[in-house]
Amino acid sequence: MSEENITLTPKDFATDQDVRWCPGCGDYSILKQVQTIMPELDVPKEDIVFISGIGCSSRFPYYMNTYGMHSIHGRATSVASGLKLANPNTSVWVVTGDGDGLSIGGNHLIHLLRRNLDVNILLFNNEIYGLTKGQYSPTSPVGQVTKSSPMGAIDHPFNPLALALGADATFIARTADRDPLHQREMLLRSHKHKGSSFLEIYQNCNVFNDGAFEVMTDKKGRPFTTLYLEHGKPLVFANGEKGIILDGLKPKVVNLGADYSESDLWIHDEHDQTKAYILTRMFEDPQDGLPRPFGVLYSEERPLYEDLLEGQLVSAKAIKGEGNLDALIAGSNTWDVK
Amino acid sequence: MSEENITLTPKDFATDQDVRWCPGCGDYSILKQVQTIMPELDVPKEDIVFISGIGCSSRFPYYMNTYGMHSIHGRATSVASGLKLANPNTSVWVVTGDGDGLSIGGNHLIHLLRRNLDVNILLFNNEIYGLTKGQYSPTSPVGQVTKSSPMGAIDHPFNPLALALGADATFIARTADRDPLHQREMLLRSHKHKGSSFLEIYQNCNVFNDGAFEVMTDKKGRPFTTLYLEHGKPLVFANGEKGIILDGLKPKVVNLGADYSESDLWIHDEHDQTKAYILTRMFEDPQDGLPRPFGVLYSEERPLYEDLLEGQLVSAKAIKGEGNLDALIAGSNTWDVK
Amino acid sequence: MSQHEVSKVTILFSGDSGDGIQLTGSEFSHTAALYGNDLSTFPDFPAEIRAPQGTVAGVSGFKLNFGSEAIYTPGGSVDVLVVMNAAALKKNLSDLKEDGFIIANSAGFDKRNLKLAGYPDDSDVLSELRESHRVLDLDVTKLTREALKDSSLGTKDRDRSKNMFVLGFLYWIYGRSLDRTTQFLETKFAKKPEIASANITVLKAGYHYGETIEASLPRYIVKPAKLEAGTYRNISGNQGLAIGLIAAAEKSNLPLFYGSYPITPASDILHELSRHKNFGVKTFQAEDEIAAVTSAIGASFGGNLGVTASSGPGIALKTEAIGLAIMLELPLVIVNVQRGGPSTGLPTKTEQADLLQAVYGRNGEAPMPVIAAHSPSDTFSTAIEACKIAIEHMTPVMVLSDGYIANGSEPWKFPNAKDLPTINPPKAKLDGGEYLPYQRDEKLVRSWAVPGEAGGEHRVGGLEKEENTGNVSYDPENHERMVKIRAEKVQRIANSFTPLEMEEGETSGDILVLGWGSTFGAIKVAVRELRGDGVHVSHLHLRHVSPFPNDLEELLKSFKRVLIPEINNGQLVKLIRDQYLIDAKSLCKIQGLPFRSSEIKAAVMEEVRILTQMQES
Amino acid sequence: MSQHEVSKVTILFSGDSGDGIQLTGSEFSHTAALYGNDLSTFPDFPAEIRAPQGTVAGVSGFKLNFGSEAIYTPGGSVDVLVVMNAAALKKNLSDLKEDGFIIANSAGFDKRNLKLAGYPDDSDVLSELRESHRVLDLDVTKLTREALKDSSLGTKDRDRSKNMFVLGFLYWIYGRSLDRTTQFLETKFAKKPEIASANITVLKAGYHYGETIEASLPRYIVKPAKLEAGTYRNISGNQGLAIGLIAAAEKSNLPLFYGSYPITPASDILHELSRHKNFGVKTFQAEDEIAAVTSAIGASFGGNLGVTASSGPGIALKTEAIGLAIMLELPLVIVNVQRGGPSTGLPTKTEQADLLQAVYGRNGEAPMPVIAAHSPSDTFSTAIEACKIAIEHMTPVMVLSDGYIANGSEPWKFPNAKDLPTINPPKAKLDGGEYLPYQRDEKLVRSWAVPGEAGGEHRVGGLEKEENTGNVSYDPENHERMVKIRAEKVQRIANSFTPLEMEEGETSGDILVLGWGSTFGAIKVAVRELRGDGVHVSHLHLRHVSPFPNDLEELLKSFKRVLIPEINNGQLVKLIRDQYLIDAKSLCKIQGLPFRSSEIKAAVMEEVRILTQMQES
Ligand SMILES: Cc1ncc(C[n+]2csc(CCOP(=O)(O)OP(=O)(O)O)c2C)c(N)n1
Ligand SMILES: Cc1ncc(C[n+]2csc(CCOP(=O)(O)OP(=O)(O)O)c2C)c(N)n1
Ligand code: SF4
Ligand code: SF4
Ligand SMILES: [Mg+2]
Ligand SMILES: [Mg+2]
Repeated sequence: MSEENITLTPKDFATDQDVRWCPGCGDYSILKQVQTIMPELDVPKEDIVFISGIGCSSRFPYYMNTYGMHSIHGRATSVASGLKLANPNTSVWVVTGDGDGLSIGGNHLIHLLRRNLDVNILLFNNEIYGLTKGQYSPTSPVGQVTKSSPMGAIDHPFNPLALALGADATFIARTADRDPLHQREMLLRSHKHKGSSFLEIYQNCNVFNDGAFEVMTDKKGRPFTTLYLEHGKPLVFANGEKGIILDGLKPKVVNLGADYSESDLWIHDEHDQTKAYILTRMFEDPQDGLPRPFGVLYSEERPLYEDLLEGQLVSAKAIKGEGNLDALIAGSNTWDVK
Repeated sequence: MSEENITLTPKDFATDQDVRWCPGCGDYSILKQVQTIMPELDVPKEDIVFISGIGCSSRFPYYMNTYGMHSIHGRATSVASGLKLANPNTSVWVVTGDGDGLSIGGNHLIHLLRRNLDVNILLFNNEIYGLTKGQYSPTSPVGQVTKSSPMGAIDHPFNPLALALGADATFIARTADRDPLHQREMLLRSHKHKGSSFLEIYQNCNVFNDGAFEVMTDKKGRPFTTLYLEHGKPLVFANGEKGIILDGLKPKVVNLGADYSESDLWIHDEHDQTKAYILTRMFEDPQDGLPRPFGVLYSEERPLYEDLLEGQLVSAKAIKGEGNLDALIAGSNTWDVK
Repeated sequence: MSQHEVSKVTILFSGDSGDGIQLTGSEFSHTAALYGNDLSTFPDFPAEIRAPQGTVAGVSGFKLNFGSEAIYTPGGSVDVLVVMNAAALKKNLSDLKEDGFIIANSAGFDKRNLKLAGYPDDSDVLSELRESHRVLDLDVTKLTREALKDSSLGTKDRDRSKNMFVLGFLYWIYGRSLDRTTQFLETKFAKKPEIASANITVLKAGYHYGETIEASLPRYIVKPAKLEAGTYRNISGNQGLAIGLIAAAEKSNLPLFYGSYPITPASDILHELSRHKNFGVKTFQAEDEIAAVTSAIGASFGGNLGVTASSGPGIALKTEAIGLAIMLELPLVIVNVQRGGPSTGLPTKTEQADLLQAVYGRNGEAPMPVIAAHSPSDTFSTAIEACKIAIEHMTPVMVLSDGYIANGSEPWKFPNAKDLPTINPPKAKLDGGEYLPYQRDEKLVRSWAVPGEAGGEHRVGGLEKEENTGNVSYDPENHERMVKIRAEKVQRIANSFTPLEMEEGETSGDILVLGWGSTFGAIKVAVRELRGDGVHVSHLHLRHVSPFPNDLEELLKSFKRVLIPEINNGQLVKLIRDQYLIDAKSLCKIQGLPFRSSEIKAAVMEEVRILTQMQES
Repeated sequence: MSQHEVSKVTILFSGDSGDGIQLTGSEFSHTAALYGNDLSTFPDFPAEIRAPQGTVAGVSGFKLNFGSEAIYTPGGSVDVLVVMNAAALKKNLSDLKEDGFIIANSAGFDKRNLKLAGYPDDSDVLSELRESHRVLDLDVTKLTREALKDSSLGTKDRDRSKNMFVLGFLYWIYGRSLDRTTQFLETKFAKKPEIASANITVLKAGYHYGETIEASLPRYIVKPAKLEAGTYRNISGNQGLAIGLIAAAEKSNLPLFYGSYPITPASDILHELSRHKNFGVKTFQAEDEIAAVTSAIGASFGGNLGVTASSGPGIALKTEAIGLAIMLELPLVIVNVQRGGPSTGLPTKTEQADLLQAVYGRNGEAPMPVIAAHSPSDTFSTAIEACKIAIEHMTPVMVLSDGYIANGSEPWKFPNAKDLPTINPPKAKLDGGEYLPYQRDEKLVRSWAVPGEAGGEHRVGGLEKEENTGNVSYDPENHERMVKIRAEKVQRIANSFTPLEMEEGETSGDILVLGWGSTFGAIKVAVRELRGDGVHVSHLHLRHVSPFPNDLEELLKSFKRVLIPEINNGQLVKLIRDQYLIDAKSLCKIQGLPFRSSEIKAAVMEEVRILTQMQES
């Protein structure tokens, strides 16, 4: 099978259905990158499954020529859990939105993360409810004016990566729709991670929340507002002009050159959970000049839920022997009537 | 009203209903402490409301002679949100269990925490489903044998305080059923905190999970396994023999005396979120000799959701004037038919 | 040039989502209303937010039915079809009457548009069409550009006003004044006078174009309708519902708490309510539907009027909590703006298929009043009645609306606030005696003590409760008694209903058409017309679907045959058959679309045929 | 000393939760079964985990009905009431037959116990009782201690064996051997021989006590029943269900995936299944009921047999997802072990009040087969049939059980695995041609392609889908067609039902008692006894409550009157009246308790009276 797969191209992963997102929507770019990396996974096409909830982003499976389910709002993660347990051989991708995954579906998400099933979660964060035509979401900033918050949203938003870390996620990462190369790298990393991968993708909804990530995604500002993390590498940004040091527990921006060199900087260690925590918190307060980190903030190896379950099935068989239906039906206590 | 209240005693907060927990259940102690602090709140009895979900712990409201609701499983937090918004003058207490609050009710909990309504959440964590007679819960350790996990639970448990912190809680604290004085202090602190207070209470279920917190609650072991936090004070435990220092980002146990004095130790700062994160993680790995912290791990002032909402009502009235029903019904576009 | 007088006309404006169709339609409606016509409108959005331009999926429509007589529906088949591109024609042609008339923007029929619409790109669709229909094609794009040749606006901005050309042209056909739209444009673009003036120029150009090519076209006169005198406004179903809720809150002196999670087609209620914070309205966008309904329950426990709304999938999620509200006996209003199901179904389409869920869809014996609105403006009084029942009978109430009512609109002779019914919450009398939360009055209604009220401290919950005290009780007889009391309490609500009134026809006879909800207009029109033709048929429309009115049985049994049209696979008919053991017949349409009166007429005629046959044999 | 032969006896063992009541009851049952009696049992736990000792709330009960004839219920009124304390008497006395017999532990009637039970603490309850009933009081505590005076055990451990004294005494009364229980104790306490021997000593002491005081007591002979020859086991409803599910998985060659969230009284299914991992059973304790059902849907999509179970409140939460499964047309079995409602209701009590929810409780037109088990052992074949329908018809199926069936138990002549029905999943034939996921066979069933199967890649979802292709479709006619197809597909399942068979009586006549679910035993006994008395009454019991069997209508219409007893406020009766327009009468009991056959007999006799009156007039 995988032999055949070698000859597959991104086009083989497109369906014949018209893609129905608004022209200009960030979802197109993500679809393209996902289709692009598919042939590189070395997984037979028939073993790939896309599961989504409801939302603009959740239309995704219809456009992937793999197995797929457009389920119900908020439940992609729990559908995926059952699927993965039933059929551990599959490569399961969950596509969800900030509403689908963090509002109605928040609970299934954090439970999936703690259980650590080997599922790749792509959270399309556009900080808005797109499909229902523009209400604020759990990631919309305070003050955002939307159809349901004409005087500005008053809900303190989630920090999705901090939440995932708090739920003991084993892989958290961030990328953006406008950065196809980085996206591809992150998609591949998500795939490679054995365990639940939580990838937040900043996605522009040009109809209801255009420019939400402008500062972070436009060409000019980007070097100063974003930080690209690489394991083992110092935290450098602003085209190499600035770096970040850890002053006690506080990250601080420093200018490289006179006073600081790269060797003084915080070296990114994907496996340090406390550092990851600090990175997730480089988020709320743009005034402090800290850029927002992209890349893999944290990764950890932890036993897979499906392996543990499978292990119990195997050892149950080892201990009790393969199930015998007649013995089960009879139970341990029978008598005869003649 | 509060004048009358001065004369109230804990007994005034008991109802005539028989308390129906199992003899020996840790819930009794919590009930007692809660009834004890009530007169100290300086809140008229009729302004106090207890809201619970379903579970042994959730029977709590029936025993409190205040307003109360024993709602449905997992929804105490969302019921409480509506109540607090409707009636901001009330002192709202949510009583929930590890199943009620973290399994079925996990989503409402994290959303309440991020919104920061002024509600006091008491999570009775007994690491088991009591009322349904003993299945493992989202806080049960891996390997726990219960009715639904005869070969041991395989679910990596939540770290409730880390989860709450990840959800941007403004107050997180821990106490235990067997420590009435500390409990009382924490209950009062929860009450005083303006914002959502998340108090985890270790509670022994002597029928289905007896001794789950033995190491932390029994008299002999306790000094070595527990750490009592006080704002501005060094992290000392083991009857003053040991302390904790921060070695970079890692907490480390040191012996006080020869090499270390109290002034070398980590000084607890309730308002430092990163330190709080490290404290929440002093949890998983007993081998490293770190005690489990009790007390207020983190507190922060953030605007209250109900105040922000009220603010919008006030400014809407200021801008548009008090609503005029006739004008609303007519709208902006009318015509006459003669 | 001919000038026909007609009593009503149905126009369907259609084109690409970006063509300004909704604005064109609503402006025409306003002008018609001001002129004195009665009318009814219905928008038809594409399912996608922005479906690809030029495709059938991307077509936006606005249907308008206006007349010199009373109008009850946005109309069935279309008299005048306005199509801005080929896709609009493709989608809507089947809707056109045989002798209907097409106005087409020929610029929308170029190769690209034909292809996108799925026509062969070398076909001359409009010419072919002319063989069977009356077609007027005009190159709106070109005409607009010409009208604006002196404007300083860029091409894009100029082209954007092309809908005004069509509108102006239609104003000419129907002899309407441009005043209202001119004013509207001036206000709307007050800050961009250039755009305002361009639009007005094009509007006039369209009107004048009509005059110029006059000779070849029929003009219609639709005289003002004989409407009841008074002041009117236009109102959609979701708007009416929202302001009805605010009115009920005012009338009951309770703050309104609205806990909701967005869902099509109910979200607009949230949007509307969130704009009225100066009425003290608290809107809470919850994390999901369960939090929406439970926060509303918490709010009601706290002394507010708790309301929640959703559509099918969201209502399904609320059912457990509704059961709790039934046990708590607290006021709660749940609005279901129904849409096509099952599951996610057809989210942007209308349906009436959640009736049985409303009546029966809960665990245990959990009766709850269910009332249905029958038209956009009717939602206002339905909302008020629902709140009145919820508060005065201390019970959750389900309100059924649907996508058709929610998005449709019609003129409404609105009432004065002072004439609205008063609502009296059964507040507990806390006079020092013991407060028994489940003691009841003669309507079996308990009294309501609210946190903050000294002496009213009490506990409620979802476990079965002892009569009077409300304490938890596992006693077998008590449970049976409480189940019966809860059922009887809901049943007694029917005692306060006003007597049933026929919509059309006598209270007995051959055939009764029994409807509920948004089938109202189509049934009304059908029965009227049939009665005009001498058919012995009457129309009764149910607002109260649970409990049924006490006088329903007698009425039903006074007819030889009962026909129940529904936009579902037959649901009310099941309730009626069960309760009254009459062989009521079901007429179903399950297409995400409302009935046409012609469909109902045909079904009635079939009943007539059966009756005749029976009488002959 | 008298020796009566009786055909059946109902014993109720009752006492404090800590008194070992359940063990006593189940040991007596096992011994009776071995002896050859037919029997039926039902435990009655307190609602609290450990209610306070000595109180009425803390009373635990075990009801046993055994006989020399076929036994269908755990019995109505009690022949022999065993009470270990005053609270047990308080709770259960009303259940005793007029000529019933009480065996009381007098040590449980001291001042403290009387007070806790709510009797005046100076009353001599047992003496007063003697005036109206036959009472044997023995100081079990004292007698036990005496029997163990030589034991080295502490008082606490000694006292713990007092239930064995009572058991021994009852074995004497009914002339039963001590062998089975002696063996059981030896095995159970193999590692604590002292405790084993103490228990056996006390058991014997109880037996000998009977012999000693023999003169004053009646002894009963209950001969073996004429049971069908074969091998039997005892089985509870939840057990039967669990192993039925495993059997279905084996017979269909699909791994079983069970997604569940604990809830009374369904949790034991999870417990049972989680013990059988060696069958490849995957149990997943989800975070809530929504995750439970959606994980099961995901598992079915992945090619497993997805099953979920819950009770009322949890089923309510699953309704949205069930709608999805209906759209997806994937196999899914949803078990509802009903309990007292509404809301949290009476969680430890039984009820049948979720039937209408099962049939109608979803948004949109969402038909789904519903089948009901009628007794503890019947759950086994019900589970298999549910899985067979779900898999072979690609549909979710709802199984209704209830607390009474789930916790009750009875002897079961179990089948051989090889004789169980085979189950054939309609696997897609992926032969290189295009796979159309919504193409159907003559039963309207689509075929099933599973991730991992090359060439079967396809997408499913909750939006309405185009016929055959399954692509999203907003087409109006397609929607109507699909709604009708889904309905017809479920309807056609009835074509495979075996013809209806009467439980009792002829297929036509005066009165038909129509039942479903756990009312089975009570109806059966009532109708048998009435027929014995010459009443023209028959009994039909429905397993398939939706769709109804094709031959039901004719049967119903062959009776003059139809009576439908239900443990709810009348639900099946609504479905029957609607569908067949017959004036079926409802007999309701809503007390969290099963019917007694006497209640059904009385209702039938009332129907007889009405019939006679009708015939006379
Ligand atoms: C149970 C239920 N509740 C609500 C909805 C309506 N709904 C559909 S998508 C959506 C939110 C979409 O937001 P998001 O997940 O951020 O996706 P986006 O459209 O922004 O990609 C909502 C509220 C629904 N379909 N089902
Ligand atoms: C919707 C719903 N699902 C399941 C249940 C059953 N149930 C009641 S309490 C409970 C869990 C109790 O555990 P926890 O919250 O830890 O409380 P505890 O009894 O341990 O205090 C469950 C599963 C229910 N009542 N309602
Ligand atoms: S509404 Fe926003 S998110 Fe949705 S398709 Fe359009 S641009 Fe994309
Ligand atoms: S079961 Fe456990 S938690 Fe529940 S009342 Fe008993 S001891 Fe307490
Ligand atoms: Mg979004
Ligand atoms: Mg617990």
